[in-house]
Formats: sequence, C-alpha cells, structure tokens
Amino acid sequence: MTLLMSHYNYWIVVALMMVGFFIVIAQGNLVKKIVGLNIFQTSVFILYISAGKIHGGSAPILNDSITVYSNPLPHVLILTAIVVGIATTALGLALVIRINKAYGTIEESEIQQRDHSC
Amino acid sequence: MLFATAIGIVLSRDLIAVVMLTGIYGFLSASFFVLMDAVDVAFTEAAVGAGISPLLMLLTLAMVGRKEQANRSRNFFALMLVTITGALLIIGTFGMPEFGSANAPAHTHVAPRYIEQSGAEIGIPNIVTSVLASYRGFDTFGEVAVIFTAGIGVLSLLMLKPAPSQVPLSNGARHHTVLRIVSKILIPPILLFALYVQFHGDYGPGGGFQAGVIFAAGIILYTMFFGVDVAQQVVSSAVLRVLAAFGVLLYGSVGLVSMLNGGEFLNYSVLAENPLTGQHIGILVIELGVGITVAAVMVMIFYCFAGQQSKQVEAEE
Amino acid sequence: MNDAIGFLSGALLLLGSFLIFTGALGVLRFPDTLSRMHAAGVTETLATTLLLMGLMLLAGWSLVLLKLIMILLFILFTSPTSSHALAKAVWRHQEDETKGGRHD
Amino acid sequence: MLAVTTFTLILVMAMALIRGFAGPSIFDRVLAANLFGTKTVLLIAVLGFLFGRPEFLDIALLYALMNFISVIAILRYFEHTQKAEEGRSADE
Repeated sequence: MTLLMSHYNYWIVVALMMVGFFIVIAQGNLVKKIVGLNIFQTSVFILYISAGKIHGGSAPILNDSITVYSNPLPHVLILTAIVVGIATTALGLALVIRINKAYGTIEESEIQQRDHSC
Repeated sequence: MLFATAIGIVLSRDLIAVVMLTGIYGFLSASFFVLMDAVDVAFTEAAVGAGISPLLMLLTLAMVGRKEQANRSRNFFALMLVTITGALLIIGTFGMPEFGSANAPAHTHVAPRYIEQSGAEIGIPNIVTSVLASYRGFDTFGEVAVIFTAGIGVLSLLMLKPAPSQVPLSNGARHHTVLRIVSKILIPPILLFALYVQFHGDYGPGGGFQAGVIFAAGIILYTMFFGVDVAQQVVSSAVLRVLAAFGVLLYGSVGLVSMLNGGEFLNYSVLAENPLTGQHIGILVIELGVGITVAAVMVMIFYCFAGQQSKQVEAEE
Repeated sequence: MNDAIGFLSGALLLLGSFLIFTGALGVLRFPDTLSRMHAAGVTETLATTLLLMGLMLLAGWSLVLLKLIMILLFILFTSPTSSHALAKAVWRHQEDETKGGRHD
Repeated sequence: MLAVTTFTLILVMAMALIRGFAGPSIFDRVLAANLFGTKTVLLIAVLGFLFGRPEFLDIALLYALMNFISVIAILRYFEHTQKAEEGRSADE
C-alpha cells in the first residue's frame, strides 16, 4: 500500500506513455499518430515535473515567507521542451499535408499500397 | 482523468473529436502542472497544449478530411508489445525514489544551489527564469534556434505563394457580427497581456516563450475573423521572417556583447557596472529575443497552414 | 467585520458551486444539444460571477483583486459570445438537416 | 469552503468529460470542451487560494483566453468544411 501511494505518479506516466506508444504503432492515420506522439511527449513532461515536486514545497518564485521550494530545474527543461514540441508538431503536420497532396490519402496502408504498385 | 482522456483518444474514430479531446487533455495536464508547483510550465502548456496545437491539427484536418479508416490488423501485436514494454517500465519504477521526497537524487546536486544562490547572484525572484535565461543560457539559445529551424522547415514545406488578389473579407466572418465586435474588443487586451507576461517574467510566472505564444494567439484570433489576406496587410509574412531571424540574432548578439565586454559568451554580469544590473539587462533582452522569435514563428506557421486551406477552398469552389 | 466577510465569501462560494453543479447535471442529463447548451450557458455566467466574487472578498485590496476582476470581465465577455456562436452553428446545422435531409 | 468548491469543480469537470466522450454530435463535444475550460479557469483560481499563493492568477486568465480561441476556432473550422462539403455536393 505504501508502495502504491509513493509510486503512483510513475505508473500514470507509464500508462500514458504506453497509450501514446500504442497509438503510434497501431493506428494507421498519420494525424492520429501525431496525436499519439503528443501524448507520449506529455507523459515525459509529467515524469520530469513530478520528479521535481517536493512535499510541502511551493512554486519556485522567491518569497520571504516560504522556505521549501520545488525543484526549478525540471521546470526549465520542460518549459523549453514544450515549445520545441509544438514546433516539431507543426513540422509533422506540414509533412502530413504534403503527403496528402502527393498521395491523396493519409492512411499508412494506402500509402504503402501506392508505393508498391508503382 | 488524464488516462481516461487518452483512452478516449484511442477509441474515437472521428478525428475532430480526437482533436477536441487533445485540447481537453492539454487543459488537464496543465492543471496537473499547477498542482505540481510548476507554474511556468503550466503557463506554457496551457498556451501550447490547449491552444495552438489543437488549432494546427484542426487546420490540417480541414485539408485532409476527418474520417479515419478502420485498421485493426496489427492491433493484437501492438497491444502485446505495449503491455510488455509497460510491464518492464513498471518494474523499473520500483527503483525510483518516492514521490515528493526531498532526498531524491534530483534534488541534491545542482538544484539547491540554484534555489539558495540565484536570488543573490541574479537578483530576480523567479528562479525558473533565472535558470532558463542565465545559468542555462546556452541551452535556451539552442532551443530558440530549434524553433527558428522548425519555422523555416514549415515554410519550405508549405511555401505561401503570393495569393491572387481577393476581395477583402472574402475569407473572413462577415456574417458573425457579434463575434467580430467582441474579438475587436478583446484583441488589444490580449496583446497587452502578452507584453505584461513578457516583462513580468522576472517576478512571476511568464517569460519570452509564453509571451510569444500569447501574442501569436492574439494575431491568430484576428486572422480567424478577418481572413489571412487582411491579416497579412497588418503583419506581412516578410516582416515575420525578418522578425524571426531578428529574435535569434538579438539573443546571439547579447552573448557577443558580453564577450566584447570581457566576459564569457552570454555572461551578463559584465553588461553593466553592477553585476546584478547587468544580469537584469541581459535577461530582459534575451527574453525579448525569445519572445519575438516564438511569436513570429508561430504566426508564420499559422499563416502557412491557413493559406493552404484558403487556397484549397478556392480550388474546390 | 472579518468574520462577516469570511461568512459572505463562503456563502457565495457554496452558492456558486451549487449552480455549477446543476449546470453540469443539465449538460449531462438533458436530451438534446440545444437544451444542454441552455443548461451550460445560463448557469455559467452567474456561477462564475458568484465564485469569483467570493474569491475577491478573500483577496482584499491587492493586485490579486485586479486580476480577479480581469478574469471576471474576460469570462463575462467570452462565455456568452462562444455560447452564441455555438448556438448559431447548431441552429444552422439543424436547419440544413431539416431542409435537405443531408446528414453530417 | 474552498475545499468544497474544489471538489465540486473536479466533479463537474468529470461530468463534462463524460459528455465529451458520449456527446452524439460535434456540438456537444464543443460544449463539453468549453465547459471544461471554464471550470479549469475557476479551479486554478480556487486552488491558488487553497494553497495560499494567489499570485498565479495570470495562468487562469490565459486559460480563459485559450478556451475562447479554441472554441471559436472549432466553430469557424466547422463552417469552412461545411461550405466545402456544400460545394462538393453541388458539384455532384
């Protein structure tokens, strides 16, 4: 029971990560694959942020009345990671649009069919 | 609840529903970050995860269609793989430190120094900003360069051809009087709020990344109501390209100036007589650079997507 | 005086919570889209106002109060607007369906 | 009182989520997303007071803004596709 209480955040992370992973490998639609990648990404964010939390800690903005702060380092890393994440997502979506133009579909199986038939 | 939303995304076939659930998912994870004391991160995630990324997905869907095909052939294999990987990872978590304990290895090395010393060394209350902009300035410079590169990538993939001259507002929402007036009232406060976030980043949650996204959101709102063409008369894409490059250059030149003044690259202490003042100036300027780049790249990406869409609609009509 | 303010803000918060809850219940239980929208849109503004008023009483005179007022104003602007846009879209969609028999 | 409000808000968010899953039409989902967003704004505000650091209301403001933008975006998008679909069906 104590193990359950003290590690639940990691389990949530693992579960989310696996859902994202499942979408990426099992779904044929390219847009949905990108959504899956996003979920995977968010699970990593949550892992970092929850590692930075300290019980009884407060947000890392200095204030005289507060003594315990949560760890600011993961916050910095994740903050930049999110913005880079949106940039890569945009790039992926742009690729999807180009693929749609070239093949007329965004289903993986159909794209492969066309590649083989050529 | 995060997990439930994720499952919903897996099960849903209609891609618009997927996108909307992604938006809800973004809100949820952002609230989670607030609970975890990561206010700066929550700020960014709210703007990006719940705002911009569903928007871009919607624009993509508008072009590629919203129905997903049934494709269940590899499901069993995939499920097996996922379960095995998940089980292995869960076994791995038993070695991890307890959630929230103050003695975890992550808290014992460099972080205490940041917490104890940054107030004296940098002189601004928000530790996240001081670490981001000063201690890890190199890293952030790299991130800005990555964003800039991604912007260029999208631009080269979806190059916006000079659109044929259209009647203004042809693509806008002329019949939505209420929406247009409300958004007209709202856009100036949004831009003002972005500036507040930009310059208040030293004292509260906020900074260049968030401010850039909010600023972009304001312009995107304008574009949605008045059409890409009208918005481009206000902020043309050539200006945006120059601005995006200018932000990166501003960041880099701060580093060079500090080198000229006898310090290391991106060491702001030498920018002024008093090291603390120098740090203040340095952080303010590089945050401005970050903000300009992020805003310009986001709007640029949005123009690319929206421009594609309006072209397609024209072609269909 | 302080007790009175605390009591008042508590009452406002409780009332707001109750209204929000009824709204969500309506959204969950009502049979069709327009009535669901009615449940959400009507309760939303009043409940939000009540809740934020309660928080304002707790905040006292400070920057926080100003931010709360801004949030309140913002919600009062946007919430009816988005309800309006949504209702218009639903209305049009339903008109289309009854006229042309075209489904989605 | 704050705790009660927080609890109610979380409950309401869960209900909105159910509507978001179940919602038969696209508009129900938009409605659920909108409801969810507003409740998140309130939740953040209330949580700030609950934890005793109410300086972070900027986040709530940003949430309200993003909520509005995404709802409008979805509706505008829907109009667009509908127009395109009409165009297509007129061609046929």
